[in-house]
Amino acid sequence: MSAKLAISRPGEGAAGKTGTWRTFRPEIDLEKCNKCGLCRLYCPDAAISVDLVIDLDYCKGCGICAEECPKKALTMIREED
Amino acid sequence: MFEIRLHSRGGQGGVTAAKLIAYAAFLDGKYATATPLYGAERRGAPVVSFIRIDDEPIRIYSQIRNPDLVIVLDESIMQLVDVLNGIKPEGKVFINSQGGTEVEGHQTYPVDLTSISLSLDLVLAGNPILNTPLIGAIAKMGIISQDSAKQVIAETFRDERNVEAALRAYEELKI
Amino acid sequence: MLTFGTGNKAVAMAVRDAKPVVVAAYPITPQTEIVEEIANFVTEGSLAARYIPVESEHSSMAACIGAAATGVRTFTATSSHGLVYMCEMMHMSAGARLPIVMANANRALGPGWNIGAEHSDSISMRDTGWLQVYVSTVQEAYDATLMAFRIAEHTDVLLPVMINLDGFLLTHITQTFETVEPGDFIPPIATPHAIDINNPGGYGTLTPGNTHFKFRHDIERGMQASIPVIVETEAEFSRRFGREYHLYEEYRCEDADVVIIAMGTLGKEMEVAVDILREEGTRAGAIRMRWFRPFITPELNGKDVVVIDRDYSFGYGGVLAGELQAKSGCQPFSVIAGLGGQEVTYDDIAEFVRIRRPGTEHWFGVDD
Amino acid sequence: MAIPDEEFLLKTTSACAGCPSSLILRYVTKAAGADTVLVIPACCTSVIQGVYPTTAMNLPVYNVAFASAAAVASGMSEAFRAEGKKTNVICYAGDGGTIDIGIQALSGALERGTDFLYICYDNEAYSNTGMQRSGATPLGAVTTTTPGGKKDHKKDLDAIVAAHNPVYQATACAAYPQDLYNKVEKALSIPGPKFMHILAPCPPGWRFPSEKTVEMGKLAVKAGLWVLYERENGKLTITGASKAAMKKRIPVEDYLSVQGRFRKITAEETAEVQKTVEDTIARLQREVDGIC
Repeated sequence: MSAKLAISRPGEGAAGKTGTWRTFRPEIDLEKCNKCGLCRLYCPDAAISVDLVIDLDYCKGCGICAEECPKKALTMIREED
Repeated sequence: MFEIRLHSRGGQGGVTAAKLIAYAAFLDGKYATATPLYGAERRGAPVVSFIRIDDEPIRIYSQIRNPDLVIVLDESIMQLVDVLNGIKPEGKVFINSQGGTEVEGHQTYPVDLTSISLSLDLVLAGNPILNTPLIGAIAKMGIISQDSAKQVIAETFRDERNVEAALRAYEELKI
Repeated sequence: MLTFGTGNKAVAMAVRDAKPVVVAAYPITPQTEIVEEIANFVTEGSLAARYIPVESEHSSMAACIGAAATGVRTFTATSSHGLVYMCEMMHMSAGARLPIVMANANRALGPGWNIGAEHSDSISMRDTGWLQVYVSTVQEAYDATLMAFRIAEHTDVLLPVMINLDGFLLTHITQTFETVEPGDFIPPIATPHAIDINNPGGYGTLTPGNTHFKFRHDIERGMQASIPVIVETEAEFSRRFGREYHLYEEYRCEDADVVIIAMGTLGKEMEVAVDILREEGTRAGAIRMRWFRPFITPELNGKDVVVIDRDYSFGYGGVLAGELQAKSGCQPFSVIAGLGGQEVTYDDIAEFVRIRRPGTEHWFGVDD
Repeated sequence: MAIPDEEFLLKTTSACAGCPSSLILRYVTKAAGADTVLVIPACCTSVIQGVYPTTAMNLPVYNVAFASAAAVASGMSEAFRAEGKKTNVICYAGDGGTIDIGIQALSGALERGTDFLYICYDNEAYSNTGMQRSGATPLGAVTTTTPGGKKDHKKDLDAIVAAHNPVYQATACAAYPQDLYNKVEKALSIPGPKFMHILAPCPPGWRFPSEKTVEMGKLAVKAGLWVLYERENGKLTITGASKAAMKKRIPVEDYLSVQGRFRKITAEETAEVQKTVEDTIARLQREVDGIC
C-alpha cells in the first residue's frame, strides 16, 4: 500500500444498496402527479431523478416525499417479505 | 575562557548590556555567549546575566560560578546579593558607583555611569541608559576592542549621545 | 552570513530562509521570540508568508494541517503547555502525513508554574508519529530547522518534524551562527496526497480496522525511511554549507570505558565533563543523541553507560535511559537531572560518572 | 435563483432515513459548486460519507478533529488565497462541534477575518453518539444525559457570532431548501468570514417519524422558535416563511407536543419557551425597524 492517507473516492453505493433499509416503499400515482417536483426537492438522499423517477435501489423509505406531496400522488406501501 | 557575571535590576538594561559585550567580543573574532538568567524578574528586581568569551567554541550553558569579572550595574544591589560569590582570587569588579566604591581584595573599577547618562539626558522610560557607557568602560579594560565597541553602539543606537557616553566612561575609568 | 543572536532568532531566520507559505502560531514563553521575529519578517516583507495569529496551540496545529493539506509548506512553534494542548492535532498531523515543521522550546509542565528547560513536553509526544530532533547550539538550531523541511517533505518520509531546543538555555542564549542561502537545498514541496479539486475525495474518511492498521504501518515505514533521508540530508548539508551533523554525535568515544548520553544543551556541556574526567585518568566519552524519533541506537560495545534524562516517565523511569536499555541491552546508570531548568553543570556531570552504579536510578539533587 | 440539477451527494449516504443534514448538505453543495472543500469535524456527517475506499461525497471533503474545524479552515483558506485560488472553504459542523467544543476555534477564525463559510447544522444534541445534550439542546428536551428534560436554555449562538460582526450571517432551515440555497450562494459571493446556522430536525433524536422532517422544520418556523433571516453589513432582513411568522405565530405547544423529546416538559417550561419566542421576535423586529 502506497497511499499516505485514507482518501475515499466518490461512487454510488458507498453505503451499500440502502434500498434494503425500507419498510415502506413510495409509489407514485401518475394520474394525480402534477410534476411540481417537491418530492425531489425534499428527498434527503437525492434518490428521485429530474424526471421524478424514484431509485428504489437507494430510497430509504423515509416517506418525506409522500408527506410533502401537495397532490397526495405518493403513497407509502408496505414492502413484502 | 573569560567569564563575566553581570548584576543589575530589571529595567536597567543588564540583559541587553550582556548581549552587547558578547557581540563586541564576537566582532573581535572571538567566540562569545550571553545568557540572561530568567526567573520571575520584574522591573526593579535583581537580575543576573552571564557572558563568556573564548578563542574556542563555548560548550557551557550552566551559570558562571567563578567569574573573572563581576559587573555591578546598580551599587545598591550589593546590599541584597553577594555579588562576589565565587569570584576568582584574581577576579576584578566593575561597579557603577557614585562614590568610587572599592571592594577589598579585588581590583575594583568604579565609574559613575548613571551620572554620565543623566548629564547627557540619556533616559529611557525613566531609567538612565547604562549599557552604552558600560561598553566604553569595558573597552577601556581591554576586554573588547575600541573598534568593536564603537561598531556595537553605532549598530544598536541611533542617538549620537550614546557614543559620547561611551567615550566619557572610557576616559573616566582609571587603569 | 555570520551573525549573532539567540536560539529563537536562529530558528526564525531559518524559517525565513526556508520560505513557508503559511505560519500559524500562538505565543508562549520561552518560544515567543520565534513568532515575534517571524511576524516581523512577514510585516517587513522579507518572508512572503501568510502569518495566522491563531487563538490557541490546538488551532495553530489545526491551521497548519489545513494549509499543509493543500500542499503548501507550513511552520509553527510552541512550548510546554502549548505542545501538550495541541496533542490531539499532533496525532492528526502525523496521521494525515503532513510535512509540517515545528520548533519546540523545551519547558517544564505545571504545576507548579515553571518556565525552565525540561524535555517532558516533547517526550510525551513520542508516540504521535512526529520526528524529533534535539539541538544543542544556536547554529544547530538554525541548521536543523532548515534540514527539517527537506526531511519532512521528502516523499519517502512525509511526516512532520519537531526541532527541540532547551528553553532559555538555548532559546535565549546569544551565540555566533552562520546563515546560508539554501538555494535548491530544500526542493519545492510536492505532497502527493494534497487536496485536488479536480479529483474529489474524502480525506481521512471512516476507515475500517483491517485497512486502518495499514495506514498506521505506513507511518512506521515513513519513520524507518526517514533514517537514510536524514543521513543523506545531513551529508548534503555538509557538502553545501560545510557543517557536519550525524544521527548522534560522539565525543572522545573511541577508547572510552564509560560514555555519558544526553540530549540538548546537557549533551554539549557534558563534553567539558569528559575533558575533566580524562584529565583525572578516567577514559570517558560522550554521545549526544540528536534524533529521538526515529530512535537510533548508538554503538555502545559493552561500555559503561551514564544516561542523563531531562524528563521522566512516572512509574517507569528516565525515558532515554529506558529506551537505550531496551534497544541496546546496556544497564545504564540513569540520572534524572535538570528538570524545570534545574542547574546542572559540567562538574555535576563529571560527578555522575564518578558515582555511577550501573542499573540504578539517581535523581540529582534528591538522592545526594 | 434556480437550483442546479447536479448532485454532489451521490446515492447514497449512510444517513438515517429522513436525515435533515443530508437534505441541507444537498443544497449547500449545489450552491457552492465543485470548486469547494468541505471541512468536517466529528459529527454525523463525518460518518455518513461512507466507508473507505468509497464516499458518497462528490467533492473534496477534509475530515478533521472535533474542536479544530474553523482553525483548519483558516489555514486552508490562507493557503488557497496565497496560491491565488478562489476555492470555497466551508466548515460543515454540528451544534456540538460549533456551540460547545468548537466555539473557541470558530471565534478565532471569525475574528481573524478568515475567508470562509462556517455552517452549523443544528439538531440540538450530540446525535452522532446517540443524543446527548449539547449547548444547543432546548429547555425541556429529554436527551440521554438529560433524562428528566434539560433545565437550561439553548445557548444563543447567533448572538455570539453576531458579536464578531461577520460580513454575512444567516439562519436557515432544512424545510426551506430554496431559502437555504439562496443564502449559501450569496454568502459565498462575499469575501471574508460568513456564518450560517441551519435548523436540522432529527427524527431519531427528536423522536418523530422520519416523514415529518420537513414538517417539523416548518412548525419551528411557524411557531417563531426558528426565525429565518440574514444579516449583511449589519442590516437584518427576515426571509421566507418567517416574514409571516413575525406577525402571526402558532403556539409553541403545537411544535413541542409532536416531538417525543418534549414528553417531560412542564407547563411552566412551555410558558417559558413561549416567552422566549416572544422576546426574540420583539428583539429582531426592533432590529429590523432600526430601533436597536
